[in-house]
Amino acid sequence: MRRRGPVARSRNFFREWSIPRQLAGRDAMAEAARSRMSETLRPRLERADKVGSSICPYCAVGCAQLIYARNGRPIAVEGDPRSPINQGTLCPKGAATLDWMTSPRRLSRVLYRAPHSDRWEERPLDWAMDRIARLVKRTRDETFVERLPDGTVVNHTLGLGALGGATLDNEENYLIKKLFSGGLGAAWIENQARV
Amino acid sequence: MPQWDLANADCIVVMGSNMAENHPIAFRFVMQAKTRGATLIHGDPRFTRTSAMADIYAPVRAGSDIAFLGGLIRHVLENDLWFREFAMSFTNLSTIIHEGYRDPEDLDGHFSGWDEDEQTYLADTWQYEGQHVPSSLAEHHVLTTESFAEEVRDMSEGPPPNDPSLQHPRCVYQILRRHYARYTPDMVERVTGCPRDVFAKVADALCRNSGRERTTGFCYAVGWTHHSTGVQIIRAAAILQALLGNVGRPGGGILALRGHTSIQGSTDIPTLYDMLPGYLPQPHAFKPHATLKDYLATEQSPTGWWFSFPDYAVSLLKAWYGAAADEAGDFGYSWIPKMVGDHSQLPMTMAMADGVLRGLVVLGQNPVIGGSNSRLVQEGLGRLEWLVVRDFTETETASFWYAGDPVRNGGLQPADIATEVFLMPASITGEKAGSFTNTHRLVQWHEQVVDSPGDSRSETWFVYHLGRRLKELYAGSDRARDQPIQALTWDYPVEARRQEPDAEAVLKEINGYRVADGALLSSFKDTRADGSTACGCWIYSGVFPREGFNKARERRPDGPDGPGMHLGWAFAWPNNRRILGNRASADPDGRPWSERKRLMWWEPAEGRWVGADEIDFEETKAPDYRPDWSGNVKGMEAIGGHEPFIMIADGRAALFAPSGLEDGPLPTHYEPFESPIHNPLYKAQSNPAAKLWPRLDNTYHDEADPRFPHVLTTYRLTEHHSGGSPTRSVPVTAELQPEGFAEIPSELAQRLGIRSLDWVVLSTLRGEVQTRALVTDRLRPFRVDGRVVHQIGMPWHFGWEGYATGDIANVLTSIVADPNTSMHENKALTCALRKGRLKEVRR
Amino acid sequence: MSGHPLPYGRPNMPAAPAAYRGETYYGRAAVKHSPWDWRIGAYMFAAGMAGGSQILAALGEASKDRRWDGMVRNARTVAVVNATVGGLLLISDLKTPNRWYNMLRIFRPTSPMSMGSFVLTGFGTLSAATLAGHALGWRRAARAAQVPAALAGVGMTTYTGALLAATSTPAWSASPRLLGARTASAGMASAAAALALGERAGGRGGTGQTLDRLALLATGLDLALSLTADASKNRAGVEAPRGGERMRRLSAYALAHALPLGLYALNAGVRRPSPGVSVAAALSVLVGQALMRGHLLQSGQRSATRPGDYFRLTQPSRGVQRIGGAGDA
Amino acid sequence: MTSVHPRALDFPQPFLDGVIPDEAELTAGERVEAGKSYGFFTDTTLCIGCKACEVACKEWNNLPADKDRMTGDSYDNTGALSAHTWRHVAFIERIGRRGGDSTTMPPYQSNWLMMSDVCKHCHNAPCLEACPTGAIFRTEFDTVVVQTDICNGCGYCVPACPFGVVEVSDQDGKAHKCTLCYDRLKGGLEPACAKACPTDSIQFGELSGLVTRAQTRVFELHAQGQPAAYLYGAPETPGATGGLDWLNCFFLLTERPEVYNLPAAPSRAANRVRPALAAGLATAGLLTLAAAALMRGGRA
Repeated sequence: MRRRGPVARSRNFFREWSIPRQLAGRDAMAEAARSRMSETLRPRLERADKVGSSICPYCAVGCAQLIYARNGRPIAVEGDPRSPINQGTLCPKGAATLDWMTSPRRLSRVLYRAPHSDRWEERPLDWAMDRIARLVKRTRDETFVERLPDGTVVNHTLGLGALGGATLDNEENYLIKKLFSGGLGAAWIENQARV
Repeated sequence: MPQWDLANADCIVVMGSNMAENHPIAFRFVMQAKTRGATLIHGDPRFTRTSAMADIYAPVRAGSDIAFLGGLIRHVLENDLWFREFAMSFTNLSTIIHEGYRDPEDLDGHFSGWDEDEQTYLADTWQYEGQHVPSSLAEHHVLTTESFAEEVRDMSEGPPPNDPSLQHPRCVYQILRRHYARYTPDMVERVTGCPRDVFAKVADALCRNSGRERTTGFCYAVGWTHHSTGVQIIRAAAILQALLGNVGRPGGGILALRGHTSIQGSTDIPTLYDMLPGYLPQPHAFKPHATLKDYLATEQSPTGWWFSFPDYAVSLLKAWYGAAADEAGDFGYSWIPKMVGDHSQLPMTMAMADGVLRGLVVLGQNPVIGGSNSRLVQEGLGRLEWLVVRDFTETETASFWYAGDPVRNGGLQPADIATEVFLMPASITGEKAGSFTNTHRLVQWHEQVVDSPGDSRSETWFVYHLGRRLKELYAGSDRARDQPIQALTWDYPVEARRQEPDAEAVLKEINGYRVADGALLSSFKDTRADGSTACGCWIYSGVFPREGFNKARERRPDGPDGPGMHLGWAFAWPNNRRILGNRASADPDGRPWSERKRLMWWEPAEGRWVGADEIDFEETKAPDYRPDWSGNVKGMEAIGGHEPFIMIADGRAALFAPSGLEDGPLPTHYEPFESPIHNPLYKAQSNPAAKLWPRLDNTYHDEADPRFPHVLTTYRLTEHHSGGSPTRSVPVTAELQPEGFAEIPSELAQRLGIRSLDWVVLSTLRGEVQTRALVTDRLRPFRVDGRVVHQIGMPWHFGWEGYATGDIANVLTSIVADPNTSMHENKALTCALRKGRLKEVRR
Repeated sequence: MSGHPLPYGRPNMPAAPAAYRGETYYGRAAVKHSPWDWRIGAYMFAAGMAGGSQILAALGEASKDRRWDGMVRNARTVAVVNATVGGLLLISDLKTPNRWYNMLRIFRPTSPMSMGSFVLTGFGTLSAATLAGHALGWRRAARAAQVPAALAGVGMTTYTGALLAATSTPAWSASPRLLGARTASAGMASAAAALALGERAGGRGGTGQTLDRLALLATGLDLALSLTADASKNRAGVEAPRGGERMRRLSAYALAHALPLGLYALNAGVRRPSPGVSVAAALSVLVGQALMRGHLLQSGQRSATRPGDYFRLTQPSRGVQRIGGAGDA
Repeated sequence: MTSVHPRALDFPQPFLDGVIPDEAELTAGERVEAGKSYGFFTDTTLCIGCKACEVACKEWNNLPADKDRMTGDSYDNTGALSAHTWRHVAFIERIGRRGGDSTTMPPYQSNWLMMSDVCKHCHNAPCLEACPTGAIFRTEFDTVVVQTDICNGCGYCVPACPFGVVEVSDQDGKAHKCTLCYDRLKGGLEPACAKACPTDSIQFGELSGLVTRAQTRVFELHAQGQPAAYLYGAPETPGATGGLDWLNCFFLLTERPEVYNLPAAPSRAANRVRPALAAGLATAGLLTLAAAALMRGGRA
């Protein structure tokens, strides 16, 4: 609240004073009482500099959403009136998508917990990626099986796993299966389809 | 069928789903149908917000759905109310089954072919008489003994034997009548607890709204799938709808309401252990999959659409391994890892607990909340060498090592847990471009509008850059085992700022292209088995038909007077067809069944099928086409113009499923694995073929166990989503359901002196949880098999993170699974209830 | 509370019985109690006394009888002090006090608080003018301002009653006429008592006795009005107070009415009335009336938290159509 | 809106250049124009209790979430309208009440009532008539809005409201209530709650159109075997009593109003100003005359 001095307050009072408007015949219940803020009020969607089509990240109904953004930050997420599925409507979860994108609980740094440690430490993104790549390679090399004892070719590893996919894009699922199964031979690849 | 088509239904049966709460926007079309006078029927153990809107509410005890549906099948057959012209031509009702077939009526709960010591079925005696029928679901190979193969003809050598008069004792019609003879309305009331008159009202409404002029739609969700007999429940509904002619027609069909935004996508392009993209089976070590030739020969179906299986398999290998996949090297087939058993999430939990699994990457999932037997999951996570969790916030799966069960109750300190944990921030929708596939196969693109905060990145970014680093690490290796990584095609264009890979490039690979010039395929019909085409997932082919035109981004709906199938809105697989099996919306001669339910019909002048939707059939195959069985007819030649279901070997709906299922050709009522009563219908108590993992940390309750007298069902709320992480981290949704609770029936609450908001403890052999009580009359006691059974309900969204917290419901559940899909049974188990709190205050 | 089903327009009420059978929504409040606290009660007491004093001052001046000069000066002082203290109490009760001046932004005849704000401002300035007459010697200005101040004073004794009545709080809106009347009588009683005290302090026995008789009359009238009002409220459906609230009501009645009436009667019966009894009675009236304002406010707040009160009050059978009020007596 | 509005076909691009002009036409079927009367018709027989309205309202108006405990009142953990909650979905379980059994009670919303409550934007709004600063006023869309740049938190509107809607916030010391999305109406947008409502239980529109639509809906329900359906707040119906004339936000209910925490026959608070003042002035006058008489008598 910007602190306003007595001069500013009184000038504002006289600008907003309704009695003269009442005397001029304007209705005390409506026009005479309307303040300057109400006159110049506009919906914040009009200040958006980018409006993108999106799909609600929650359930499989597939409601279409419009994300309004300003200076690279989301300012509103609403139902997309063009969609034959939801025609602008949303459920309570979908309607709260803006607060998910801007939730105070969102992480923005990589957190790392060393073995046996009792706290998180922040780490650079690249450091984490390099370390994970080496761990994946180590585990794969230690547990990879080319043939079963009876000679059957299997070319897989039971030591490596990937879990998750139902909340991800098709493109993400494709790369996960391609890398982990096609590339690394991991057998344990699963997602929430079975939850 | 698409959700908007529900508005055309004359009657809608919602069962195994709480649609108003968990798919509110899909329920919008149910309400539109209602305002036009449609009847809404809801079958559910609880009276929920869906039941409040229903014209008929049928209380059905958790786990007794097949008894209810079986009763309806019997009603339809005994009273001759089935749609004769539809069923005779479009289903295998008249087909004659192998003479060795024995029904659970004869063997008191088992089908013929039951192998006691292997605890599995052999499907030899379920085949058509003298004919081996390949499965329509490619990844469910038929377990048949080798010896059976010789004296049996191939599907392509002649039509299945049938008896149009339906008198033959072993034709499917007679088998069905005998199988469901004892599912009388009295038996239904005795097993499900649903009053006889309510069952009669449901049966009447269903039959009155089926036939030429009227259609009924079914909607189901995990209320049906989360059972050890889940697949068979859905098949029961399929049989009913096929008999009543409600398949492939406007307002008809069975709509699966799936839970996650792209769970359909994650089974089409599966991050699952048993499938390759496009429902191609993952090669199996103990099946004839040694070489590519064996694999293609075993999986190719002699008749039906699956005949072109090789085109899709080879195109996938070309997409993955590019130039390295050449004819000589079996297109890199051997690089694909072979399964050696069940590697689904349930056994994965035990693999972690037993130290087999060393490293795990968790991408946007919260197994500590969603995984069955949560304490075992947390114990398993503690035994991993390293764990990567990628999510938008710190989930229970990421913080188990200091806030989870092992530390709180297991007596461990963080120092005792050796797992190296990475918690990497992930971007969410709106911060990354990509496509979701919704519950009716609609592939919709979502744009990147803003950047994700700080180091949050998309999964495409994570997997692409992990793959790039692994390729560098393995670059120098000359070992055979490292060839797959080296061969993998991995060169997606990357945008400058944050090195995010271009998602449309991946979608183009999924769509498929000609290897020679990289031209995008316009449909899966263009795929070839000679390695000249590459296609990441054949059923998605057509989503990127030409350069610069991403059909998933198209936003062109039909107006109010338009055809109403919205073909211009995004892309539906396969080939933008919105209602699957829509050939069945026309009679065998290609004329619409009725003006009111017109959808597709045969236009003799144009020589092709026309209508509001894309035809799910061969476009130019006339209805009067009949295979000429003299020659050796192959693939689609074997499917007549009057047989609409092209994915099935004989083109007809499989009322009697000769192959593809582990637990029998016909849905049979078995009690849930933990049930308060003995199976009133058969000696066999629960699904004989169910997958069990009895061990000390996953013990099961006995049948009608006095220590655990109440039935427990777990479910979702409107206000929270699945594991709850997003909605419990958003203040406005967290405050709508701020605490975990359990719904207690008022009679039981009165007996135990429990009032709303009191603390109660629910316990099973797997663990105990404390939670608030919400006493309600919406959970009625069931009079089942002469005994009064109380049901308790507990939403499973809650955990210790976020603004709304509560104990984890999945601490109570056990690991037991449906034989076909390894799906857990968290919808029906037994538990004990007492007032009070656990020893120490945990929150 | 049997009621006949009033025609609810087309289509009419549901098949459920027309009579209200005590349904509530989990016992939750149906209306919201005001965000006011003791300060508003104190203001109502101060406003009533100020208004009444200015009326008596005007009468004193109009009588041209020098004997009342002391009372007139006292009355004007009481008026100014109470108006100022009252104004400050109101401003401190605002949840955004630094915008107190917005009270004069608009004049809405439908709002007793809007009219009241102008009455209070007018009364304050006019009272100050009358007092200036004494202090600064501007006698002509004082005399000129006296009558308008008295008129404003009449408003001051009454508008706060209308302010409470024009709400949906069950206890206040149940019988608007009686609430208005008892506010005025309470104001006059406390003014008379206060000025009687002034006279006693100034040693002016004669005028003091006259004011005592006025106070007796006003307190008697106030008692009658208050009892009728409370009875009418209960008949309309507002629950009679219980427990602590009931004790506070009884003590208010005792101090505002019972004791003073007794004392005044004692004085009236005796040939030589003792000043001590009169002072005690006056003090009792003042304290009692202050307590009564407090009780009136609290009983209103609590009645708003009881859905039963409001629902019984807002039944069609109460002939609510007729006078547009909440079926007042 | 049962199908997509024709104008939706005019915006096929994935990225729009801004708000769709007159989006209300696409989502509610009618343009918003100053000078017309707008309101909500809430058809509780379509309400599925999903609380999308509560969330959409808080999202649009940046209202703080301030509840962290269950209430134990069925699925209603919100409780009531307040300064920070301008939409409240009520849940009333009727099974077991008077012997009702879920399978025998009449169908259709008789077993578990759900209703999204909101400010009624009364035609003769007691809060508006009570507001001494003119902070509360009637907008060009015939809706009732609290202007938080004027309000000084006097709180008189709070006890004046016959439905217990408006409340002074303890966080910013000003009165707050539903504004029927005054800023959205100025931009041609449908209010956030009505736009979000999945089953169109909350219908936004021009008032006269809404009332006729509601009347037909009631007759339709009677025909479909729901005789208990009636309107609350439409002209000449319960709730539009006592001088309030009608409520711009009116409801279709199937049980007594009190079951939903609504008064059967509320009244206009301002009606009681004149009777209270008259009685007060009369009493003051009477006592003034008495005083004059006593003072003159005293002199003699």
